[in-house]
Amino acid sequence: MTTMLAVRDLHAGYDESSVLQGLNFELKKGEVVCLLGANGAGKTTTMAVLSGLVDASSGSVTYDGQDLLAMPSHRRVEAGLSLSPEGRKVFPNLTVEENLVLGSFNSKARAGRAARLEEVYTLFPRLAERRVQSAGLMSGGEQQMLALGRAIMAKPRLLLLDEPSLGLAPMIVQAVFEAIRKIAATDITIFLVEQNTHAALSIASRGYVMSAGRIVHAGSAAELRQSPEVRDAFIGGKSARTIREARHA
Amino acid sequence: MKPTLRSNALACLAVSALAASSASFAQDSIKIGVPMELSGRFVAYGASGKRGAELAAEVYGGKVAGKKIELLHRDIQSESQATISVFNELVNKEKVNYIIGPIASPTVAAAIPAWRQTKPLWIVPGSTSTKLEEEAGSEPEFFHTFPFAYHYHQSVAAALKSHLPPGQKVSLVFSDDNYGRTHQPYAKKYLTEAGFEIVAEEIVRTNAPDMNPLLTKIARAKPSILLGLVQTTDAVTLTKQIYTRKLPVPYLVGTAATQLDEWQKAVGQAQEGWIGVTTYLPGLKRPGNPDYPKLFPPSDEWEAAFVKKYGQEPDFEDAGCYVSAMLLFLAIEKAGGDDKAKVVAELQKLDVKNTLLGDAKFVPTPSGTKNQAFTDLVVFQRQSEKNVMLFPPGPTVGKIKSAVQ
Amino acid sequence: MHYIPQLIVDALLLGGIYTLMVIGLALSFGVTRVINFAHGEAVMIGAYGAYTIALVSGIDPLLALPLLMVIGCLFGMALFKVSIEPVLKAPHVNQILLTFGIGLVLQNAAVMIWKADERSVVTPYAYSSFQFGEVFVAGGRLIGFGVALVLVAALFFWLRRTEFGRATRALDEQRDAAVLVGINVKRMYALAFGLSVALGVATGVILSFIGAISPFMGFHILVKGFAIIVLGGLGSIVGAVLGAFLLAFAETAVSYYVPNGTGWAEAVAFAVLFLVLVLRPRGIIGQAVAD
Amino acid sequence: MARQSNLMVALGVLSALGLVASTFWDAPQINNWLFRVSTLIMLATSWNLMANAGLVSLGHSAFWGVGSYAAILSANAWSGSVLGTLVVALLAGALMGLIVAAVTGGLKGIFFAISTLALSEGLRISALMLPDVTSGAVGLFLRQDLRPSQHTLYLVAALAAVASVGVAILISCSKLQFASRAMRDNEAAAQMLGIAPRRQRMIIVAISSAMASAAGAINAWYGGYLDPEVAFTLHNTILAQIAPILGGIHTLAGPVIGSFAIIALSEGTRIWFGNMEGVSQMTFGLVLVVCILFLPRGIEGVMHRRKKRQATAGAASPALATGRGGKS
Repeated sequence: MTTMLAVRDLHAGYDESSVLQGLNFELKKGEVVCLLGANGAGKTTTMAVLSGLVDASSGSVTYDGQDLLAMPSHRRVEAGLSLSPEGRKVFPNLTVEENLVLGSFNSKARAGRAARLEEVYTLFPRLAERRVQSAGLMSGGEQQMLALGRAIMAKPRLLLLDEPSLGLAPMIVQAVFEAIRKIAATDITIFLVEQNTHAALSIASRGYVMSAGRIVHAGSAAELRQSPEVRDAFIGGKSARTIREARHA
Repeated sequence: MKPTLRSNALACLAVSALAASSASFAQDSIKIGVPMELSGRFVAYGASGKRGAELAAEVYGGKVAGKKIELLHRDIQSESQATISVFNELVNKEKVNYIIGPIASPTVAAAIPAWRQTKPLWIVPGSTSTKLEEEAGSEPEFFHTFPFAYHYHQSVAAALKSHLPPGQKVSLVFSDDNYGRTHQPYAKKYLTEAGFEIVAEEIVRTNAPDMNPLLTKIARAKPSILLGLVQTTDAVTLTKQIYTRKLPVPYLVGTAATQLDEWQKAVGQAQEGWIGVTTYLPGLKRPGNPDYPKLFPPSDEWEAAFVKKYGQEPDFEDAGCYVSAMLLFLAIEKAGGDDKAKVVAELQKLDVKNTLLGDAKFVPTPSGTKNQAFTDLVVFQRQSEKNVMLFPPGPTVGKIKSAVQ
Repeated sequence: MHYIPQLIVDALLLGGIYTLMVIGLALSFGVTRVINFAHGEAVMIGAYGAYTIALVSGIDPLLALPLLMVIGCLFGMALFKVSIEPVLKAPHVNQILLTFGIGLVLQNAAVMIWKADERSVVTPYAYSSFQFGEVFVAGGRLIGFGVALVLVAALFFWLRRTEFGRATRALDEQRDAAVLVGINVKRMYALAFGLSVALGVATGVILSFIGAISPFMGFHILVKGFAIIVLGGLGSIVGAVLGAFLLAFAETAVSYYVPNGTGWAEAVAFAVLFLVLVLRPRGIIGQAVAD
Repeated sequence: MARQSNLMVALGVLSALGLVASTFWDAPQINNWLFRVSTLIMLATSWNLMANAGLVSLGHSAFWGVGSYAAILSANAWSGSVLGTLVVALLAGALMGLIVAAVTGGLKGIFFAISTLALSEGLRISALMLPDVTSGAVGLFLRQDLRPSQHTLYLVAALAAVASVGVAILISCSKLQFASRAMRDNEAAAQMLGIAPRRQRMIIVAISSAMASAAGAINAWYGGYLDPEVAFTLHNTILAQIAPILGGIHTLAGPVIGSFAIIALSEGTRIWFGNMEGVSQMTFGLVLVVCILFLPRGIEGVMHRRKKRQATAGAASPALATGRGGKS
């Protein structure tokens, strides 16, 4: 398996507070990998840096042999990197279909748009029913499906999912993860950020644990399920202390 | 507060650099301040004024009473603070004895208090505002070479009276700016005295995008004369809207814009029948003054020279400032040098026939201005894109026409 | 003594002109969140453009309209790239002052190129009119109204049915998500700004034969334009159109029924705006606007 | 740090004394410029006070204009003195500020800005349409017999400018400053900290408005002539914000530096480029554009940055964080 994404010594943050402090990890083509960690560990910032919403201050990211950090956001989407963001961020006053169509705004994805739209509707029949409804009027679960669908519309080769289960009822979480499993069955690489460790590890083949802006542990899904670091990361005691220390450094 | 001192020092440097650069060099010259509206909303007036004064100095030969004429052109930016700064500079720093300008009523008004500090001889070739007369008219150093509002309306009323039967109904349209507010009471007064009846008075905001509502109201009052006391943009809008809606008013009078080339071009065929009133019109073929053939040639010769130099027809401000500056040079010459009191006396005594604006002689007005010249106004009508004289009476006077076919 | 039918006609025609003045402003604010203090100067340049073309070649302003809009759009995009893009992240006041400075430059450039004289284009249709019983309709203004309708319809079509239009709306609603679907934000900003300048230019072309052109015509239009887009709900185009007609009705009604009404009309406009802001700060169409 | 700030205080006091002392120097043109600088310092400081609390005003010409009319009308009616009418203008300004703050309630950002713009235009039109009160567009002159010497006015302006900066310094040391910062950054959070935004806002707007009114009043005495265009010109609104932004927004020194820079710039362009129609204001516009593009944090920001670079590496950044331009 070839390397799809390689992150080396990545630093990033907002204003004067630095969030990522030397991040290192790798994804291989076709994998499903999850990134676990407590609140404030830097997971969402990682996603934001990968998608270009936040600039890195140092380090390198190689995507498919190219220097990702040198590419503006829209080029990254064209190159097949697509993020379904935390909190869904659908376009509230646009219809469901307009949201999905916008997903394939990038020039590489416009061809075959109709076919992919049908795929998404097959994956999420709920969205097909609500085609002409304003996205803002839908339930949280439906919006999550829309965000996922929109990300798929971009014709991704690497799909980044940021907390797809956040704030959803358990039943809906199941449905969403079922869909992610189906997506994973195609040859799309998936990188998943989750707090719901159980659900994440159920579909990922391996994972990383993050704390205070660094990877503190890595392993296969089975290993991580047993690992004390995973527990630590979620109880948060250790990581919170680390963050404080980091800020005072 | 950290960088205050250093930047203050920088600022002080900048200020002193400014002061140094604006200091004058010429020693043996007569300095004449020419503060004009060279930018901002009155720039059209100020630009004319500057041209007029410039041309006068050139024609006069650049020297007066053996000294170089030094015109201190200043931009007052059509704005009161800059006007005050300029007057302070001219009066206190340059210590000029003579000032010509500015032109627009609001800028002239703003200049009065600053002028009063040392009261140099001040020729105002503009402003019809009677507020100016109230404030500065009684000062002996103040010379007004432009008519006041009441001069306009005396002429208009007399012209209309001489051409139309009595009992006409008049409606007034006036703007809420200095011009409209100043003229409206005098228009009312002199038209009423001439036996006309005012049936409608409508105020209009400057830059109003739509005047149709007031035209509808005016149409209901069925006047036979409409008097527009509005300037520039508003004059164009008013004319266009009157023409478009075929307002059934036979006699249309515009006191501010009808004589202007720009207005005539802007409204095209809508100018037909409009009656105007002004101090000077190109093409009037006024005779020159044989005593000063170079300074005051016949008007068509002067116009040709002007067109040659500036590539455009002169307007009433070009002519007004030209003549005003010329009179000042003559007075300085007669006084024999740079002596303000003498020049004031000479200017008051001056009597030059047949300048571009008619006979130049300063006389007092009944309402208190000591030195007033050029109150002769011509009233004319635009007929087939030409000016037809209506007033004053004389051999060239034509017949008034109705604008309604 | 009833003025109602004429009042309605006058207000509708005035509303058309106001609509033209504000849709561009609403578009650029909605997308880029930059308050463009130079929009009035775009109108002014458009008017002078139409005037110059008519003077030099005799081409009618309405025929020159599409060409001038294209030039305006390109000019707007270039201006955006050079001057506004660098201050996108700066505070609002910086942007206000920057665009004000640009407006001042354009205004005085116009003084230098065209002199400060009043100008206007004289066309036959500008002086045409129709009489329906008591009611009179001015031809030039009717054309202005028609152009406003066409441009608003075209703008809506563009926003709803085209790839870039949809992207514009997306950007207006959710900037981050728009980035995530691969929209090149800066290019869209430039495009929206260019289109808003093009709409301003179109306004100028219409005003070139309805009213008078001068280098200083822009600022006055701008202030009223602000009143209208805030009245309608900042950044909402539907709101801006509603605001334009609401204001036109209020002003015309005041002109007809209040003594000295034409003088007070504009004060009423600002009073209405003040009231709306206080009672319903988000305007008639309450679109959520962050800050 | 302490030694340095003492030095700064000394420098500030020195510049203030310098400004006041300059009025006794007989150099008419420089006096005139410094007068304009002084009134602009008041206007800019006043604008900056509101900006510090997150209130971007586009209506400072309204406050300026109300102060101008209050001064001239009261002077003419009761033969008032400069100081007497200054008090009238301060009261009128404060009252108006209170009304504005009360009426605009929770409006923020662009909504507040546009509402103040509407207020200022509304007042201008009212002044035009109520000639019985204001003399309308025909204008209003200060009675000649009341006019003090130019030097009195120079002195009053310089003292008032120093006093305005003094008020700003007092506020910056008081609880009001905390409240302002909190309101600018996040009103909800301010509320949780026990700050009553409504009341603080009224106080700040009233102080700011009174300050701008006083500037208008002094200027009206100096000019001796008023009409609605002079009093309520949007020019002042624009100047009120150019100065702090050029100098450095949200700082104490910014409006002062900016006022000097603006008068130097506008008078410089007028004198050097004033002979051709339109050129002076065009140059002014160009310089403005260039400054905003290349000095986003103003002159103060540049100096501050240089200071910071000079400071030894690793030292904690100075507590003068007020120079930061807000992000939006």
